Amino acid sequence: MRKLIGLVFFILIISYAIFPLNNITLKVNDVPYDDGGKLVVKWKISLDKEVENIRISQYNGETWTVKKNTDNLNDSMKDNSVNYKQRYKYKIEVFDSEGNLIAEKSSRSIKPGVAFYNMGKTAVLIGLIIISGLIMFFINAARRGQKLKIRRIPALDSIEEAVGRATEMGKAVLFVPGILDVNNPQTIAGVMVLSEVAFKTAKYGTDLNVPVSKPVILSTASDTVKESYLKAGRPDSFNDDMVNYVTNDQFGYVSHIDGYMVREKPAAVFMLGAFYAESLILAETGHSIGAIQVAGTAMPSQIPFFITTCDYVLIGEELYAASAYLSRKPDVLGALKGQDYSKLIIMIILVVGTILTILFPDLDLSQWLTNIG
Amino acid sequence: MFLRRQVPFFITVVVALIMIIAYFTPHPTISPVRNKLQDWFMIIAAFTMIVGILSLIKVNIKKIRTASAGSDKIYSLVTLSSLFIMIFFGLLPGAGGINNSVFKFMFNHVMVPLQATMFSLLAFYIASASFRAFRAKSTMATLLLITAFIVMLGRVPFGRFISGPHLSNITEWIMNVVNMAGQRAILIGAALGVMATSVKIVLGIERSHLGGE
Amino acid sequence: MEFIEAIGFFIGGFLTLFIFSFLYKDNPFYKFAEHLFVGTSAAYWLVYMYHNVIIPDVVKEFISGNYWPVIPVILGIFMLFRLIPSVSHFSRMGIAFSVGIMAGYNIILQLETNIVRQVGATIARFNNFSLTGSNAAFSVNSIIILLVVLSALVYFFFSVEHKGTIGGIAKFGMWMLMITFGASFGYTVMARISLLIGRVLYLKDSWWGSIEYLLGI
Amino acid sequence: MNFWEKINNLDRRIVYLIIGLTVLIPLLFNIILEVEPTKPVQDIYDKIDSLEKDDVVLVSFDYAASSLPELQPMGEALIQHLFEKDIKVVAMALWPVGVQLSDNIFNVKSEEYNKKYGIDYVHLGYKTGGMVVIDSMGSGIEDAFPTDKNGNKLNELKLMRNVNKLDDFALAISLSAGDPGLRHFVMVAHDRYGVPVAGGCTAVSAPQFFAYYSSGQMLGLMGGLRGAAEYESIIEKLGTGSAGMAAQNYAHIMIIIFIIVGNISMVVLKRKKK
Repeated sequence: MRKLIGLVFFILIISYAIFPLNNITLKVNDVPYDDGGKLVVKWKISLDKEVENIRISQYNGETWTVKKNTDNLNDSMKDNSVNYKQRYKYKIEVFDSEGNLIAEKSSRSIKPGVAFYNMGKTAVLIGLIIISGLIMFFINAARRGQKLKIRRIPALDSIEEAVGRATEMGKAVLFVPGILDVNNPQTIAGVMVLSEVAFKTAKYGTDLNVPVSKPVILSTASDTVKESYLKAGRPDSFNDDMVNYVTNDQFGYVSHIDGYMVREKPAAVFMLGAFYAESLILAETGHSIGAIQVAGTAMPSQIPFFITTCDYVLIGEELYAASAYLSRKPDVLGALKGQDYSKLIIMIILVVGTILTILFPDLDLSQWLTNIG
Repeated sequence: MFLRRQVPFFITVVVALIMIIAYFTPHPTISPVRNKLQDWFMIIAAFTMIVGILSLIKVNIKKIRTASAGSDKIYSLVTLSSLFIMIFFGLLPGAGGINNSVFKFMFNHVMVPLQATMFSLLAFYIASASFRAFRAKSTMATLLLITAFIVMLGRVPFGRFISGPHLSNITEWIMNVVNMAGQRAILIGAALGVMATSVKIVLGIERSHLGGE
Repeated sequence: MEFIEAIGFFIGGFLTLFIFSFLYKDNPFYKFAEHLFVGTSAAYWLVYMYHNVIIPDVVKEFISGNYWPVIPVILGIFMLFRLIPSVSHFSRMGIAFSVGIMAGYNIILQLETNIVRQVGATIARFNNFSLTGSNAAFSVNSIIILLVVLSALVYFFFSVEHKGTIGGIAKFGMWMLMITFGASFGYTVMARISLLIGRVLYLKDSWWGSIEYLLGI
Repeated sequence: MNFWEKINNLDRRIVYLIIGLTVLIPLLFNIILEVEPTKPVQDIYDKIDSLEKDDVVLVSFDYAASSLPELQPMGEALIQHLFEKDIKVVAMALWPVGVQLSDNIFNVKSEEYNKKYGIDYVHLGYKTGGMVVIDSMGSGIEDAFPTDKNGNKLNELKLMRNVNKLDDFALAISLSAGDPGLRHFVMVAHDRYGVPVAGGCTAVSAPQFFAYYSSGQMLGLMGGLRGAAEYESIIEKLGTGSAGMAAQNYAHIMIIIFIIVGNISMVVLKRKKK
């Protein structure tokens, strides 16, 4: 019995070798972990006749639409015109040089699957867990009384001096929270520093002027300043016009502030938040009236202009560390320590990643971090 | 108490979590939420513009009432009158908005020239900043000055006149290696700062933006 | 050049000169231009928001049956409650919502764009790393980039005093940052000049042209 | 106070005056600075020169008033060169203000070379959407621009009869101040539809576009005022680009002099104090 099976099997193999079967394989499968918007169609053709053109068309329940014309016998195609609500079928037609159909095959119908988690974003998820985990860990550590040091940031020590000088000269303090709204983190960081500055102007009884250029930050900033005046026990010296709306327009806002600076000659100018090209227009005018200028932004292109015109500059991350530095509240300082440890881990990843990439080039480690789905 | 503290904090946490989940989920009904909420912020900002405009009007009316010199009154009148004219023609039903001729005139011949000219003041301020600030006061300032000087010369025909291709090659190297790496470090640091700020807001540690009790 | 356009250029030219007069010193002409600018631009952006946000994203959506935007509209109206002191705390809902969007959106955007991709790009430079042959210069630059990124990051350490070896690395990091700032300053200095060229051409062609047209020369 | 002390704390208004004059004089008296053209600009000229009479070129005006000084002269030089060689032009804009800025060019140049609208040139107007607009033009121009700027149907315009898809254009040029603009034309018009793409950009964004030029995705590039002046000198029509080039060049030299003098005065005073 076994010999018989062996013989049949042997004949099959021989026939396959001598007469290549006219076979076309057409496979369709869903791209996993996506929003159901992509299907991959693979085909492999081995025919004895000479093939001129292969046409692949897609059936979406109502009509056939031609998706690709190719002469590549063994290839695949990504169809991203699909969506997760319908079923799709594909058909492949093979034509010879005279253009008549010599073979045809259609695939099974398939519904693109929808995933709830996009695997491509795993690197970002791990990063989120590590970094926010560290930040929360050190916040709790600080709450449980762990002593936390923070290095001196000269720009932030100068705030006390700047407000003091304005008080002596009986001049106002000007605070410019940048030209973007609360949907930009730099503006929020600027407002956090404003609450400290307002606390000092309340204590010393110095005039404070906070012109803003966006609507929502107007409400946020005036709530913050009112809160600081309350905390300083001087609710009566807070007046509504301290925080005033000028215009949404970048240069309209700057022309108003330049006019204010030259006329009222504030003794201290704070520019903390998001700035674009107008940074130098403000800082140069501030310099011309001899005010102490403390600036801070995370916009790399504008930092050089502040460095060449202001007395003190907060660079990038220093702007976000300002509120922790000034308030010295333990849990906020803990967050800073969490940031430092995250930096340490990033530096370790950089060094280890580099060494591994050099030693095992085909590992292609950087793919993990660069092609995010 | 409930309305002042718990509800706003609850809204911030829920919205932040929705935005984070929407990033990780490719599901077609959830992932567009991330951009949808950005549009919603613009709607809130659009309504809040009214509060802004009223603040502007109030400040200017106060200036008119309390201004000692007669001339100061005129300036605030200029602001208020141009404000009302533009709003009137801008919101005129039917022909209102961008294609209203008066509105277009004021945009093209008042606002655009003023914007372009304020922007062009930078040319003067760059010159005076270069003259005054570019002093080799400290080693830091010297480094900044020398690099700026090389990059400046590397991008100008005058530079090619002095040194042929060398200066622009050095500029190319400084921009693509040191400058790119420095900017990368600033971006990484700032990104950590943003993440810490967001975590503090979502945990309720940072509440100054919401004001007190 | 029609009559209206000539009047327009005529006004635009004088406003340009009013702004330039600020370079000498503050004067009534600049003050006038500034106050006109604030009034016109504040109104423009209000009208812009109405036509480009309220109409398409709210009115049209309601008409087409999608009532979701009612949520931001309510929050927007809560923001208007600031005008009435007794209920002004309602505006905190709108602020809380906006700040929630900022926190949620940016915690991920900054992590992906400015941390994961930047670290990945730095490491990716070491693919087919070789100190000899054609790739040598590229590889040497990769090492320099890695060192500059590491030392600049050390500068941003907060919970450690910049003393000793840490202090030394941080100082080197600061030097690299200074080179970075010098490079981007030098890079943009020259581009600012062309802004002034544009204004001088505007005065010479459009403004002067309009004066000649109006005087019938 | 000797000379160096005066220089050291020179009133900033003197600096403003000097820079102002350095820019004003060359522009007022039309002092021209001839610049010898570099290869990326020469390539654009050669490509347009190689086109035949009835080829159609797409020119997209993707900038606003603030980039006018650098990009408008490029537009003027290009349109003049295209009209001189009787090449048909289809204009469009991915930035709203681009429409009006391009109109200023077409009104002047169509009179100069008596070109008829609808036959020699057509303006499709502004469409929001950036890359999406170029992509939909790939399958059919009418999908992106059902009508031209003035609202008449495309098939009524004689020129548009044999131009209905993106790859019917012999060349696509984008004058771009940022996004959306030249980058999207390279990614879509060239990489996806194989249309040859050339472009003009502001000096600040030139380096990133040179990467596309060196990789061959773009056949030519005009960078900043210098690019405009180079093209003007090739077609021997020295206009605002070349005048601007002179002003820019002298202003650069002036800033370099400021820095040198500033530092000398500081060193001299420091030595005196010691």
